[in-house]
Amino acid sequence: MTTAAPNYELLQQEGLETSLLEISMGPHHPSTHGVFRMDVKLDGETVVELRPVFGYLHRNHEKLAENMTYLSSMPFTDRLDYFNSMTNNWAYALAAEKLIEVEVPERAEYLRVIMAELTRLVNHVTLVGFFVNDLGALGTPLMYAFREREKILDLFEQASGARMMCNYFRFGGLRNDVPEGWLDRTRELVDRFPAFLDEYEQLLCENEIILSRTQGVGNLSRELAVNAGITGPMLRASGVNYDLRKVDAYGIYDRFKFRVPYTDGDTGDCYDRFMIRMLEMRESVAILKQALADIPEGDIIGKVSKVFKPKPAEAYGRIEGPKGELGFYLIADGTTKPYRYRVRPPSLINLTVLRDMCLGGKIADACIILGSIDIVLGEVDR
Amino acid sequence: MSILGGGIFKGMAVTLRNFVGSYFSKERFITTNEYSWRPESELPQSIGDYPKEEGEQLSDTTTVNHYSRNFPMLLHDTGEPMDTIRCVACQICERECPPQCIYIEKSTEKKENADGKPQFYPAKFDIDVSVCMSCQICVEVCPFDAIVMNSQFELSTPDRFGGLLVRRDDLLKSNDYYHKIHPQEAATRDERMAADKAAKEAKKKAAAEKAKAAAEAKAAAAEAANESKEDTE
Amino acid sequence: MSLELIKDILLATVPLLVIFPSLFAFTTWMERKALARIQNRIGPNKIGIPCTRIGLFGLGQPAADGIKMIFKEDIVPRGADKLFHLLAPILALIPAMLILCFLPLEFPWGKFMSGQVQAFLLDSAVIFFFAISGLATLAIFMAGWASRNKYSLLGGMRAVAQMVSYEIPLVLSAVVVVMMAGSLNAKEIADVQTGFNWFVLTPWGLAAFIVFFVAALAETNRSPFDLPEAESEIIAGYFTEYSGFKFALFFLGEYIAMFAISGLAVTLFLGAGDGPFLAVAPWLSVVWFIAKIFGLIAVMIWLRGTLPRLRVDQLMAFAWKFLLPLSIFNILLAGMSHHVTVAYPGTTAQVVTWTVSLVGMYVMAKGLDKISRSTAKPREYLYAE
Amino acid sequence: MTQEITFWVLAVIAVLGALVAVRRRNLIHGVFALMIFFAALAGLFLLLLAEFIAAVQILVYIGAVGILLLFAIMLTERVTGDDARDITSRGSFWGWVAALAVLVFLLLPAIQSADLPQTTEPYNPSVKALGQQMMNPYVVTLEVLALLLTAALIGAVAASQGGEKKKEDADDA
Repeated sequence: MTTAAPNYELLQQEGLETSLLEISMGPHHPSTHGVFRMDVKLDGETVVELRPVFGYLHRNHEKLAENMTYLSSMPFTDRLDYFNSMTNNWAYALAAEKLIEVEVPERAEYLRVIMAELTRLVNHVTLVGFFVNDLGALGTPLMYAFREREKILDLFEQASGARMMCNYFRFGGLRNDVPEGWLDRTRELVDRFPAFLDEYEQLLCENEIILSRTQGVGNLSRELAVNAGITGPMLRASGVNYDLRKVDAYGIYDRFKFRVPYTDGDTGDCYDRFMIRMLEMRESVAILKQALADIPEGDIIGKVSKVFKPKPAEAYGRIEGPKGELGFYLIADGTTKPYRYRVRPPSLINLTVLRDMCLGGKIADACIILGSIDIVLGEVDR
Repeated sequence: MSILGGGIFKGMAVTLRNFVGSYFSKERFITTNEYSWRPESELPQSIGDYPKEEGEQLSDTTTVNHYSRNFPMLLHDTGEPMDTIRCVACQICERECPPQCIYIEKSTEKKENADGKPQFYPAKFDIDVSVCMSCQICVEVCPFDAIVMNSQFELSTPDRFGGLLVRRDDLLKSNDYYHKIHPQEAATRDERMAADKAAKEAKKKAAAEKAKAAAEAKAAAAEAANESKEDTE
Repeated sequence: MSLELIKDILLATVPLLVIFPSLFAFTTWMERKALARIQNRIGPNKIGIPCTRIGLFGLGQPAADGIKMIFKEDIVPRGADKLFHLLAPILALIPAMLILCFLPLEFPWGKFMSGQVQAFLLDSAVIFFFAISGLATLAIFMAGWASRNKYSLLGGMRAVAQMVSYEIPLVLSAVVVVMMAGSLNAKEIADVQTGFNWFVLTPWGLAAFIVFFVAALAETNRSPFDLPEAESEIIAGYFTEYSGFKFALFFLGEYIAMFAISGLAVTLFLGAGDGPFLAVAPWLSVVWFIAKIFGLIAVMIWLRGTLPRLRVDQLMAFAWKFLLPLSIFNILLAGMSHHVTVAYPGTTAQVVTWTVSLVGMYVMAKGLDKISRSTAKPREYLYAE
Repeated sequence: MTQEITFWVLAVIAVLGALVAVRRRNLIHGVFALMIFFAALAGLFLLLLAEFIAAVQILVYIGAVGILLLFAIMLTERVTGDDARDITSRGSFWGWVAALAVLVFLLLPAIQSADLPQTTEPYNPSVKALGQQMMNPYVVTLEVLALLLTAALIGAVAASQGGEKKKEDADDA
């Protein structure tokens, strides 16, 4: 039940003439998660009109990639959604691997799953922190989230040499094997993570202020979600059971036993989006445990030359990124560079329903709705 | 709005536990000690311990982990840097560098390298710190193992025009230094290079032998032909 | 004006002007340290004695902050109302400092004074307290309006609405104590409670104390009621356009108001300076008083480290639909219990009234909660295999 | 002596505040000037040892009436106070004359009867006594007033609720 905006013409006919307050929230605003702007019109505190403005961070990502070799644009995919460089790498590698038809070694597949699920943990845990920060908590949940994120980023750094811009995946495998003892450290982290999640849930999930702030706010109906092309946790919070890890079973996801949390679609509000992410973390931990138990020894990368010329073809590689369906569409024309390179950014597409969710709510609601969509401006603007 | 559910008190119990716990367990803190692969005793304990010697850099002591990468460096083997430089100025890295931060000028004449072979060398090899994004693509595409990543991170400078452009002579580091900062990676790289070299030599040898055999066969054939010729004569 | 009177005035006011700002400095340090520990950080720890490496747990931090504040550039927006922009922080500080006089803080040197300058001896000290503390609202509105910034204006409007609303439960919960003590004089209210007869130890007193404390949080714009300065929504609210020393004055005013309202809570409910060992050393009452204030402030910090903030409409609903009926009902209960205990002295009557009061309060709170609350509760989720 | 100085200072502030309040075109400035007048008045009450009245003056007139005025102004278009000019009108001279005439007319009896009490006994009206007065002889008045205010409150709520309902009806239709 999307709250309809009040009929302002009607109000004015009745003589309750009020002047609207126009505010440009952003591009520099504490709760816009980057250089994003919302031009809002307020009636008192109620949002009457909202216009999202973005593009401040446009870096010409797609055109750049069309002018360099396939490998060279791998580090640029890190910078799309800079929280989840590992999954960005994977989606791009998946698309390019379809072009050149290369076999990925077993160990590399396992490590890819491990990296992707760790990335999902990083993304969800910080997102929840930021979301509660938008709700007005003084950074306490965010600090707890960042503590866990630091531990995972340490692991990323040990494996790939960088904490955020990992640039770790290669066509046909991974750049290098993980160092000695890395898997044990990861097992230890994964074993300890549920205890942290328990504490986090105890802190947040039953807090009455959070409940009353988020429930019934920013409702997104199943129809609108599907029509707008929403993907990821946001779609599942609106009651659609759709997860590419199950649908496509890319990589080796069909080997793991895990569940996909979703709602019955009655509400689809901020609380659902927040809770779906909390529950997904538990499932990620389950996948990680299985992957870490089964990982074999062996090669890390298939036979691929650094610079290659794929046959003219089209390929679309997509994965279930932490934010939704992340896809790379490549057209090869027989040279070392892609003819067309296109990103399907989940952040941007999920952002399109912002206005529909915010109208009629309070200005404080607009902030948390934006927070619950989970955007990263690097990916929105590209 | 309800305050009677007790969820707020649960949350307050969590924060209280963290408040008390932060005095007792170091694990709760955000910074982790796993950051460095070096033993804790070797690390500087506080900022006051640094620098111990003139010119010492923090990154020399804390260096971070096996795969840490911050900025490229050019490798040379044991000996005078310019005499044993591995780079042959083939300019592949310049072409492949995603942000285009490398500038190379090839030398006009050849010079002997560490193996004693005459090779070109870079007359100029500049990398712009402000543009480089530490992605390591140059390392991967280099066919000569001449460029690797340094973990040095103190690159700030008050000079914003000249200082941010690192020149060839500052980029040159010895292979021993590489072994010091990235022991594992350097060892595997050296092993692979040795193997490549051995394979190459074996190939060369095989090729030489083959050539020799072919020549011998040719000679034999010629001889045989001669003989047959002689026979026919 | 006689010399005696001037001496008395100085004796009565100078300690307040010295003690509370120093306590403010200490409290900022304490708050930062406690919040840091809650968030598993260390907090300020570097600044101690200048030119040495002695950190003193970062106790020098407030001084360093103060120096920084003074030397920062004072920026006034071009479109701002210059006069009001200047006056607002001053006006925010004055009432906060003024109401400190109404706290029954009996310094050891008080017995040398003639008594006519001690404001808490006024017959209507409590009313004065509320009257003057209400002036802070105006300062905040002034700041929000004068800055010529829409965020400031929103913050100012929020502040006015919030402070006016929460003043009512605040006053109504204090009424219970005034009824029981039969006086508006802060000193008399304190005297009634000596010997651990604290009002908080009665059912109606406890309920009134909780309502008072919640309303006090809202009055001083503390989390979870910090909407006027809600960072994630309206930047910094009414002091968005303030910098340098004007900002510091706002900050100081806010903390002093916090001390003052905690002091009033201590006076009304927690027995003012009452505590053990007073017979041995009467001067301890000041220590007890300030210790109790700090206890309340510690709870405020703890709440701030835990809770997110409410939304505007929820805030208003909470004040008008929950706290206000509850405090009115509490007055009723208190009056009833008073009359019953007067009419039937004895333990049985007391036990009965106490039980009735407690049960009544609980039922009332639950009922109000049912009526006004939304259906917010944890949900169940589905899983797809 | 001190009291006289205080009286004159407060009186001048009060008069100036009142003048600014009526003459400023900037509404917010006007309201704040009015509040200064109220505060000075509270000071005058204190000078007369009527501390309770002073407190109530601050509580009600500054804390409630003033805020109410500000709220009302926030609902108008004049909220930013751009046109901050003094009011001038052609008839102001006759206005002054009329105002002074009324003042003189009001003060005349006071000036004529010169037997104003020169000194008063130090009179200390306690709040308790005031409360007892209100609860005993004047209890009916008090209750009637309370009833009136409650009725007004309910009326206001009903009026606003009715508006809401009408809007909903219109929405449905």
